Amino acid sequence: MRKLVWLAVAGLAVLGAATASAQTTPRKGGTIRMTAPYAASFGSLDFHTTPRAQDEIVGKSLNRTLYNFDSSTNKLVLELATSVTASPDGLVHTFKLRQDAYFHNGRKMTADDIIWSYTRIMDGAKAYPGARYVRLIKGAIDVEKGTAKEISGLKKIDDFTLEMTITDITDPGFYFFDGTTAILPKEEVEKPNFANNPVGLGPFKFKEHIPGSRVVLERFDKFYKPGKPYADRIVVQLMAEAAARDVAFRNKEIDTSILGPAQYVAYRADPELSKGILEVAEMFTRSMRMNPEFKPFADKRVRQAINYAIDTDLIIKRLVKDKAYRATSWLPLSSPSFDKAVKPYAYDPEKAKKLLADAGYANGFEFEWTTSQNESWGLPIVEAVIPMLAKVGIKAKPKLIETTVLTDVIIKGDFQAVISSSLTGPDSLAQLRCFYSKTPRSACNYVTFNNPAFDKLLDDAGQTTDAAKRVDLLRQANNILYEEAPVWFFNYNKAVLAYQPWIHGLQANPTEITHQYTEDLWVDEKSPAK
Amino acid sequence: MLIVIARRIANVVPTLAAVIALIFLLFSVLPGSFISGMSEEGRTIDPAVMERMRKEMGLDDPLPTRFAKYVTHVATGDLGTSFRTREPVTTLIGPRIWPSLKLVFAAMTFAIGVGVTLGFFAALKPGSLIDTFSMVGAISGLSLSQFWFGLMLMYLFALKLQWLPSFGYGDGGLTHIILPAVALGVGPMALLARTTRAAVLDVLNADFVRTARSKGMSERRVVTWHVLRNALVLVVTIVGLQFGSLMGQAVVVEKLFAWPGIGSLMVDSVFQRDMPAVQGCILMIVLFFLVINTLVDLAYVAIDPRIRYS
Amino acid sequence: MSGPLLRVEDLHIALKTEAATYNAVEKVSFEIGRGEAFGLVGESGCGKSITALSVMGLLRRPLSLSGGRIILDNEEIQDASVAEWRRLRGKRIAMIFQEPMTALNPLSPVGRQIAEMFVLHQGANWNEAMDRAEDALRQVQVPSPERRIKDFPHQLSGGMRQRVMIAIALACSPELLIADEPTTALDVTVQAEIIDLMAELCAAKGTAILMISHDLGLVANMCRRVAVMYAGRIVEQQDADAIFAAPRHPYTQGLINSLPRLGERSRRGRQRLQEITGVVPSIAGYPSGCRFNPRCAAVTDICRSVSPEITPLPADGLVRCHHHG
Amino acid sequence: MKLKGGSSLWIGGVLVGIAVAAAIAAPIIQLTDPVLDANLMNAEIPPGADFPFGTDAQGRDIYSRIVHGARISLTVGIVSQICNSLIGVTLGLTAGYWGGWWDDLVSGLTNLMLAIPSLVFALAIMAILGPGLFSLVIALGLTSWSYSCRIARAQVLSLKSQGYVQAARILGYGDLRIMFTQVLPNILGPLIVIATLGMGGAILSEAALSFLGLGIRPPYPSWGSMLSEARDQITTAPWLSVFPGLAIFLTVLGLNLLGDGLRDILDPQSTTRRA
Repeated sequence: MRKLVWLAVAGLAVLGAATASAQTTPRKGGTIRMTAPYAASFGSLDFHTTPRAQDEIVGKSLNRTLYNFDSSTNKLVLELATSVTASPDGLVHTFKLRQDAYFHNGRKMTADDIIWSYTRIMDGAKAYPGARYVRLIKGAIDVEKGTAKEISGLKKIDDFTLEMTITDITDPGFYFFDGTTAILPKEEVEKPNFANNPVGLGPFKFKEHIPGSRVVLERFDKFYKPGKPYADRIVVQLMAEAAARDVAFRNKEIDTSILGPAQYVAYRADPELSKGILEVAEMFTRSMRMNPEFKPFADKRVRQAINYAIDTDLIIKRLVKDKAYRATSWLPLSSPSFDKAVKPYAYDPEKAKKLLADAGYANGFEFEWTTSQNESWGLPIVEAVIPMLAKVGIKAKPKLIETTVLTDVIIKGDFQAVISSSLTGPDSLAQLRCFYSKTPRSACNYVTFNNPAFDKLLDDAGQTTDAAKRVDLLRQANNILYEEAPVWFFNYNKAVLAYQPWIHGLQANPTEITHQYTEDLWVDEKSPAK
Repeated sequence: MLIVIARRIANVVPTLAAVIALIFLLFSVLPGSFISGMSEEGRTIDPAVMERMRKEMGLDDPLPTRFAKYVTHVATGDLGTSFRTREPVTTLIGPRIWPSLKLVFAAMTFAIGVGVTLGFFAALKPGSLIDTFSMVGAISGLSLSQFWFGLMLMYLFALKLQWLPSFGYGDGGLTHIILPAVALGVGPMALLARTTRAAVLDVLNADFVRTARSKGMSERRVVTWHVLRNALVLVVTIVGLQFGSLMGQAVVVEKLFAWPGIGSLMVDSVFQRDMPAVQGCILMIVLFFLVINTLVDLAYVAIDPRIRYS
Repeated sequence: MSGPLLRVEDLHIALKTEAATYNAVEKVSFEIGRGEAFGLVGESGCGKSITALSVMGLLRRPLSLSGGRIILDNEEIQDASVAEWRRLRGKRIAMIFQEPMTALNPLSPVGRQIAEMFVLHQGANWNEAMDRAEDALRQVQVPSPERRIKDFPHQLSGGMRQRVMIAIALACSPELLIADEPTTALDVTVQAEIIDLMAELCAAKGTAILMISHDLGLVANMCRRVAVMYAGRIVEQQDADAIFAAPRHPYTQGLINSLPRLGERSRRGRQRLQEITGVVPSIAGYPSGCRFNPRCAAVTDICRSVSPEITPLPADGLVRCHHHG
Repeated sequence: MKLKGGSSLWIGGVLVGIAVAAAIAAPIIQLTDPVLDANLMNAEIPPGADFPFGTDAQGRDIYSRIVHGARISLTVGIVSQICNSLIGVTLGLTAGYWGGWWDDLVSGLTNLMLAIPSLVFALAIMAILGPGLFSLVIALGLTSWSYSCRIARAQVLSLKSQGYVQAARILGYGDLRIMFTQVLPNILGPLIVIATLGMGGAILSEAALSFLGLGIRPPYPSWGSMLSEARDQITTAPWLSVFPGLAIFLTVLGLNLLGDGLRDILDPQSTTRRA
């Protein structure tokens, strides 16, 4: 009997620990049919050019990065290197690279490929999205500005030894696991049609791409993990429409599907479908940002009052159908700096009224609430909150905009309040910098948060090489955010992946559940796919 | 004949030019930058990168300069570079044309096959059961919300009956195209049923049909020798207009069924603010309309001798 | 072989609407002898055209035959089956319609439209039929028929089109030709040509003519006998000469007085032609009694209450009037 | 074209009448407030005694939302068709009357409008203006005036050829007066028919745009946005989509039937037969 262990969320601590049972040996062969649910097309298969989570679903099979995120331990682990050593000041890292990694064209990867890939990413004229990560390396910025041809912080010791000097005391793993920093072969990239014939280091090689429909990948036999990958083929189907995906999944046309709240309920209630549900607390925090330029929101008591006035637990339970975890503060559950001792704001309209009265808004006020149509962190939530705020005298007027425009609105500060979802991991320091007073609004301090005590904690955290101390400093900073309530802390996303009983080895990746390391996936004989 | 063709094609040019100008202007005032399209939930792009990209794409140039550039490029068949993929828009659109055409042709085959047949037989027996049935069906077909109908088809034929795959392009085979084609074709089908019925009734009441009857022709011969072709002239206009606009109407169906056509590329590109791609898609949609209607005009010349000499 | 070619007896045609059923034609009887030309005259809406259509079996909803008999060559045809009608139409009875513009299929070459007759009724193949169609066009005096057979109706003048219609109608040498206002839509100069052509060809083929027109003068010139219809009934029937010399029904008198006549103009000076006052009553609003009574100058009380019966006149004539004479 | 006799007019009139009555009387016949009476404790209750059409995910009464949705959907339909008629008639009248370069320009514009499918055009306009009732009315009101324009123009040309216009001009009437007094009454019938059928189309377009995420601005509901939001719950809570779906279908059906019926009365020559 094959038995799958789907994610058991034990308390709040053990997260992202789903692995396939090792009781049966994985079957070789077969086809895995995954879905790309976020848009009706892929951006590009030249993964340096595209920052989209949608594209990275394919990228995880096709490419490899220096680091990877290990979902079973929630840690960043070396992928293309076998070991790394750091200098005492924490700025120079020396990598021993894998000697068995081959590109799909058969050539062995060396330190030159990493240097070339990172240098390409820093091409100032091209503005590749991965530049934000590579900029960590000393001298990278000079390449971007065009004053240098090579990144001075990258040094090839020998073919399989690379020395990297960085500018900040941090774990480079946070920077070099992102798909936009994939290691690509120069000779292939320079061919004119690379995006249509991508070549990488991953366990699967490119077979075909029908734009707007699907990408097909085939097993790469010289992949460096012995015995892997298992499947012969991977098909990634584009399916943006949730209702259509639901039908296709029930019709057994696809092996995995992302679930929204409504389907989450339906699938949990179904005796068969409920056996194939993988849940993970993703590193996304959903919140309503309050712009202090709108006068009532400049007052901490008003912001707290809003947190008290909304019955957040009820919304999560009834509307989000428990497809989320209640947010306490900014950092997500998986962050080491998450403080379990802190309890989320309670639902207390009386206290909210009192706070409002203290702040001089005994009769309430009216504000405009910008929202997208997103079912988990958009209009439906706003619609449920409106009557709750009305009870304490606050009138919220929803302003619907497209999801696409949301980012623009937030960056420009063109809102009184806006509900959105923010990536809050895995680098807690980087995420908290979004409330650092010197961070400009356009970078990510969208509520122009300014708190000297908070700044001080972040400065200290950035300078320490002691990991435990850093975790503690960030915990304190996170708790200041809780107290200051620059946002309404709504929830941390629970990503839910439905899967068919014949697919095994799925990982509960908290950075993005659709990003599966496909070399670990396999399908048994029951799969209807040929 | 050649002159007729040349004149029809010449008529198309100003419309096409106007469309190019219109879509360029429309989309130059679209809110939200292309950067917003590139950032997803919670993942934003470095402002410095944004600045650079703006420059690279020439978005900081004044509008007239950009327009001039765009027009010269379009004139040479270059539809610009996609913001999203940084590939030429033509390579983006290229692979979408065939699936789009397939879907549109399949939908139209369905619409003509069912609609014209129903309308035709309804007109031959006005007031009969088949007439009432067809016309109630037709007016209901016109009142259906496309995505709702598509969803219903999907549930019924894919999920409940399991006769057909629910979505996607598959290997381009017949089974995958049936549901989207029916969902897309039901509107034109209803319209064609009504138009055909009206056209055939019109022709059946025409004097020359009375003449034909007075010649002692069987009703069947009257219909095949005299009614069909005359009704066709009336139906062809509607077929042309419907056919031509179908590629644009396919937006919803393509989205719902994950069909890799021009329509879904366009919607996606609108939401990602990939202006060059959107402009390219609209241009294709308009071009398709114009080509189909030019062909219909020419078909007229073949069917209706009155036009040939005027 | 005895008796008339066509005998219509006590013909009734019903018009069915959602609200009610009306008699569009009532108690109409007439006879046409072999080779004879018979005229049916009346204003538009009087029922003469539908009478003709009933003889062709071409009445269509909402009209239908509701009574009476149509006898062609001693054979009752009013209840003929679809197949029987098909063998009658075109072959034994043919018809020419008013509008040569619309009576021909615009999308078919005229030659083909003539040739159809030979294919339908004489079992000819299309090649033969086209050759015969060319001959038929020549008979109706269309110039260069070999080129015209390929022409489409819109390329021909009105007169030419009507010649084509005649060619179609006479293609199978029918026993009876029904001509429904064959020249009304044509220029005056062409009218005479067409009428002459029709008369000439019918005489040559021995075809009888049922000529339908609102123009009493035209009919009287061509036909031996004339019937006048008013509001669905025949009100007077006489020899053409007699009807001009001594019209018995006030309506007929009115029709004759409204005709312009050569030579009379100078005598009457600037006096206007006489017109019949009022309009033809609509089918739903036929007055009781004599249907002409609201427009009649000689109307008396009896006209308003009692419908006049037929009074026979000499030489198979008849009149339907209380005050005939 | 009609079903049988005047039955299409009759059935259509009743269906549309119900929708209009619901829209007008919405605040009276509503059971709860369609926006503020959200109560998550009542979420997703199937149709029953308390909530005749059930409740939605936020616990709002669907019946009340449908009744209010009638206001939005009919407003979209009516206002957008008024826009279309105004634009179409103005352009058509002036083009036919003045002729010349203006006529060329207008017929060029008409060709342009025909060449860009109206859904695509509306999509573009919605993307520019952002979701909302106003944008929706603009997007649908600017994109399908070509029929009324053609009819107005044709009518002017036919009146011109009949000499009406010259006569009026000799009498000293101004251009505008001639256009409106002579032409407008003649095309009012076909215009009403076009607008009636167009309203149905506008309601369907609203649903399509909602599906694409470019619909009405909350919190007041339109049928299209209700349907669009409910589509993921079609297996779990079918009533969420059944009732707005029916509301759209029956209202559009009513408008189509009404249009057909009106055509028989107002436009016997059928200049408006759907083309």
